[in-house]
Amino acid sequence: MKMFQKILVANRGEIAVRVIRACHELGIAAVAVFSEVDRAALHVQRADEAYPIGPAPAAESYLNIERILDAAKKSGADAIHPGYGFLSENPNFARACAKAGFKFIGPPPSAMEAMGSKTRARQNMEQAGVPFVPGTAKGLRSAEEAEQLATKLGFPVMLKAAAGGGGKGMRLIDKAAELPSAFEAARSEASRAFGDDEVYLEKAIVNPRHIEMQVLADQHGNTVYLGERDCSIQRRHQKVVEEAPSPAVSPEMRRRMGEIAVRAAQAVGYTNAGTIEFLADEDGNFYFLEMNTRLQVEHPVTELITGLDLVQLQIRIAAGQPLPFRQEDIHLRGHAIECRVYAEDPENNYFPSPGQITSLTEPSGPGIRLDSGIYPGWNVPVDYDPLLAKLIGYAASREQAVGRLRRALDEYYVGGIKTNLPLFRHVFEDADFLAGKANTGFLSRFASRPQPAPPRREEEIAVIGAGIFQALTGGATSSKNSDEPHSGPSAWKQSAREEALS
Amino acid sequence: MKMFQKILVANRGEIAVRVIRACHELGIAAVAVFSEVDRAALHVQRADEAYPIGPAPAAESYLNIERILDAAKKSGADAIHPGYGFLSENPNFARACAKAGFKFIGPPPSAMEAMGSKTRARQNMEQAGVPFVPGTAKGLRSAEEAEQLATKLGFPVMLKAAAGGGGKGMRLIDKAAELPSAFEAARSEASRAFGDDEVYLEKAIVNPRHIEMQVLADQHGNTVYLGERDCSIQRRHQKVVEEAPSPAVSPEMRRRMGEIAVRAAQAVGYTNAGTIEFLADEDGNFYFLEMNTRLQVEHPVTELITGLDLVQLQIRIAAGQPLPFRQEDIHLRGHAIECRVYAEDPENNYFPSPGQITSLTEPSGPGIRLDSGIYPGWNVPVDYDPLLAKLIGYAASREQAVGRLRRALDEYYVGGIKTNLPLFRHVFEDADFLAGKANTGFLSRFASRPQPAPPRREEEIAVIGAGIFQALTGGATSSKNSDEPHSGPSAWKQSAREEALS
Amino acid sequence: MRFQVLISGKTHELELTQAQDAWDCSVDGHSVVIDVREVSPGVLSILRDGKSYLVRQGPNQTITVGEHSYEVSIADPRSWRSRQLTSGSTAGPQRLKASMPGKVVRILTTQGAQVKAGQGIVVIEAMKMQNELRSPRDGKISSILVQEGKAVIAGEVVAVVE
Amino acid sequence: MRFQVLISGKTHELELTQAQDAWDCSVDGHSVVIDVREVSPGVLSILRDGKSYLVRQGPNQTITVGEHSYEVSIADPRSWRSRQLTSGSTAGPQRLKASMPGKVVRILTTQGAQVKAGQGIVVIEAMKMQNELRSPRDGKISSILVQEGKAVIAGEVVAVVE
Repeated sequence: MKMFQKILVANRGEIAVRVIRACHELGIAAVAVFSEVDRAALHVQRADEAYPIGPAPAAESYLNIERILDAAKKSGADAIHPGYGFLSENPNFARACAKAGFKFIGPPPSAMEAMGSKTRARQNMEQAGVPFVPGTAKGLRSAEEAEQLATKLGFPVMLKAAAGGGGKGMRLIDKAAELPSAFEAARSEASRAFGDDEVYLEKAIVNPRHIEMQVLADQHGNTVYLGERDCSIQRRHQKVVEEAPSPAVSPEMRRRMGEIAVRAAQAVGYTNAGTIEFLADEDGNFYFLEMNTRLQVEHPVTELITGLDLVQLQIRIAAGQPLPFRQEDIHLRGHAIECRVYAEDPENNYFPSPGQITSLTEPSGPGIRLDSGIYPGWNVPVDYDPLLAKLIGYAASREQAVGRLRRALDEYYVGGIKTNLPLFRHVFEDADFLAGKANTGFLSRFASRPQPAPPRREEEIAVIGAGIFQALTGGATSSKNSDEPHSGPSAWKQSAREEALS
Repeated sequence: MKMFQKILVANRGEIAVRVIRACHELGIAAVAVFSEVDRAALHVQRADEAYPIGPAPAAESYLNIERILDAAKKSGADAIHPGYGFLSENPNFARACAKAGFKFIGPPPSAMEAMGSKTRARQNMEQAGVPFVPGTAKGLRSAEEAEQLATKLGFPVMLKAAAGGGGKGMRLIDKAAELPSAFEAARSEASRAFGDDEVYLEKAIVNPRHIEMQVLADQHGNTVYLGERDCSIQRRHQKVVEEAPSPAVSPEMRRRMGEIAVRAAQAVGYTNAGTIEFLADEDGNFYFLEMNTRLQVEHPVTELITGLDLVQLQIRIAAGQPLPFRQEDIHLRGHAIECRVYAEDPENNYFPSPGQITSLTEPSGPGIRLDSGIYPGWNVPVDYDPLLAKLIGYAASREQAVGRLRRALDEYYVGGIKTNLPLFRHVFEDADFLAGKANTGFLSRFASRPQPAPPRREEEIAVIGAGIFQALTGGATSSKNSDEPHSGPSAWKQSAREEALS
Repeated sequence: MRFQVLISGKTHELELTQAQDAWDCSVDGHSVVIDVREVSPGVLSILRDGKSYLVRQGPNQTITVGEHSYEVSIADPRSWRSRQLTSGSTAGPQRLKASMPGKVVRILTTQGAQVKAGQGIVVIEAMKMQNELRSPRDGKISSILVQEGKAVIAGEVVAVVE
Repeated sequence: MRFQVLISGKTHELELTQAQDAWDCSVDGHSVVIDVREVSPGVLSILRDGKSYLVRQGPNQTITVGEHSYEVSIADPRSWRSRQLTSGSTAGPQRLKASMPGKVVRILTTQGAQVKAGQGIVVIEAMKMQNELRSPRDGKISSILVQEGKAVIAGEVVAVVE
């Protein structure tokens, strides 16, 4: 099969820029699509062609299959890369692409479907010998049944809503005495939240890590794994820091996990890039969570330790080329850590902070990779997720990679909007993180620890600097509106899990 | 020995920034020094401390040992990193540092001296069994003697001035008949240029490549080589594009060259980072040129293929730490190519182009490293060499690295001054370069080839854009002064070889 | 020039005199010797006793020194007095304000309704996250100032509870 | 608005009409449909038939489209005629000009001296490179306008040969 001449990128932000770069590096023209608020976005500037696809709301633009295919037809593209999020895991989109004559750069729709539904995925994976958290996948009839089973599994156990997601209807149970009341509470919560009171039981994984395995499969029967990523550092189920390799994975565990991931992919006829997510306990046991049938946000850490380009390989695989290496050719070298830079305010409960970027200094230099979707002057829209850029540090050792990220964070400045950059500075000074001990509870425990106060002398410099700026701009008096009390307490919840980045 | 707490960087520009980054990554404070025109330079902004060391001319600031040591004392630094150029290969500076109580991050002064003089270096290297271009190192008495020797060596041969340098007094001789008149011409040219008419004869290397080998030696007797760099693409003896590994070096040749380089370093008691430069012919023979007893400009390509940080290792070695690896632990992976971005005008004979940078867009993303010393608003001074930044592409293969550089060049924009960025675009489309066939004559032959004309449609867009900018800025009429003929023809020569970057 | 600069809850007296390229400077009465250069618009390089600081001016009176950001209020003494008087009026009707820019996706109550402290009033969505604005106290919703689908800016009053 | 735009040796007639966010545009009489956005000061994103162009304005009438730079002269028709008359006066005394900014490191002749075409007159140094300015013709040095050590800017007249 011939290599593509032109690829349409059905996405926005940093990942659209990332895919456009891969196209250009392969000598392929890249086509952008944009919603009304994205006319001036970086991916539009970087593409060879760009077409409007509708108003700001994603449902009317980036999720609108018809408009995206119209743009593809207008441009004469021969393939479509979906990025992550939006339509990337939608088998109907993959089918519509094929029907309209565009190669979809991703797995076959059948594999997406086999992994897309929880129950079908579990069935397929159990047949392939993929380990699951011990428990019942089916509903419990009574508290007594739950107690019997829990005793067999061993405490602690977790009650979960069958229809669930997002923590609703979930209960951690440490001993048998807690079961009866927890069973009733979970059922009624599940009923209220999902209109379905079915609950089931799993062994609770204490201090779990979120570890995922990258696989790559061509259309000629070759499937390889490229090592794991540790994505344990999350906030509100959103990954914040990822690294490869995981400090908790031995070469032997990596091999086992990799071989199981390859089996899982093969069991559903998978091709292209995919990721199997696992939950790992402190003893090195790991259990299947789900498969992401697309490129991951955090793919760069794998690229850095393998020396490969996953997006270029995705394109080659979709064009029908065989993988240019075998499992034994893949050697991991060094350590890579990624920081997801979000437009959010760490001093205000990590609220979103869209708006105009008035000033921007980006880090570079040895061992620093920046995959960014912003530029000075860009107005970060309120309509999409808050990921601005990914800062990735790579070095021979984990300690050295952390050192590089620390100095890169010192160089990084985003003016005009708030970002979570200060959070990373604190994470990279944390003893637990440095010891490689961070699990999925890290950030919530971390937030409550006191942060070091800035040095006194810097404060005096800030006072002087403020005065000089005032003097330079003509001494006009300005003041901050602080005459109003803050609004009442507020609570956050995550919307639309379908669009969540993982 | 304890790790340093604070290091003074006795340099400016991109290399000062590079060294400051390494310090910060190791948790070491960095001290900058600056001349009067460098007060606002990037290295001053990035350092923890900064001290003025005098007026713009290098002789009164960056080459002034006393002032640099004064700054070191004021800051309380415990070590000094010289970068490249300026005082980096000056054994008197290394001694003065030691005497004033500062650790000099580089080789011992004795090793610098053993390699600093051509004749002493040749003596030491011949003893160590390092290959030299066949010929006489001593002067020839007559054209007859020259002819006898030339016949023994085989034509073509090269006549060289013993006191020489920079091509003066050099003559390439293809056959015996040319020798008598060439001998007299070379003698009289040498006499005029150097006040010394001694000339000698060497076998001429046809289409040579400039290949150099990186070595690293600790203070505990361990010396390793880190592979070669191919620096054949030069203009006026100034390197422009470098890569690692060399397309002309086999693993066997690399091993031989590396072992010889290690022997050379050990022969003079070398420690820290150093580079042995060789001339290589088309048959894989190579001959010693000189040793650079310091960090090279082009060290990043070696860092990318080895995964190591040479500046961090320099600091560790100077602090007395043993190398954390042995020769067999060093594995080369992938391919790296560096572009030296100079402030020079490719459309005007590559004349220097200092001045203010009014706008700057820097490339980043997968496989791109940028070591830069500039920022938007910086006024590039007329007083120092024209290196602005180094753009380095890294990927699994040479072809892929070229692809990455091509797209990075498309992203790169420096406004306000002229740069040689357009040159790289042409180099990376050249068939000889892509075939890995570029030797030291590449750029001079390359310059005479026709460059592709820009597309017609872009010209129309430029016309429209010019009008819109005019309209946006209020429609004020402006015109370019083109009413004067150009000045007479002009010729270039390189000044001060001591300060030349290589 | 004299300024009063409020930072981290404290007010400092700043006196600045521009002397050619340099600034003479005193903070709370003690003299500070600095060397200042504006390296780009809104960015100062300040050297003090050899220490190098990069100082950036952001929007909303934010001053960043190195990696630390400060919210700063600055005033000349004339206007200072008057501003201090305006702060801290907590009595009377409570205005419920948007904590960040976004779109109103749901209104959970109606004008005139009785609400309890902590009860959700309006849900705002931005960047795929939803923020429920809750009543700061028991009371009555005297007005709702937004409609579903409307865009709001940070600090905009969306409802009043009295 | 109407402009005459000189680029790559050719003059084009450009007509622009701003209509809200869009520009109506014609070049040499044929209409061109474009969508323009100023994404940052001095940077335009232009879409034409779906093709995406990034257009940057540099100093000295430089316009960059993607990776290609063009020197552009632009004028409205009134001033255009007069400027064309001033070009190309090659007769009379020849003024020797610095090809780039730098410092005068050596003066190789004296006022009143006879020189040959190609003979070195002044050496300028910038960024560690030396540039020898040579006489464009046989003649007499009627004046030398710089001293050793003096800084010159690009295009500055350093000597006159007649």
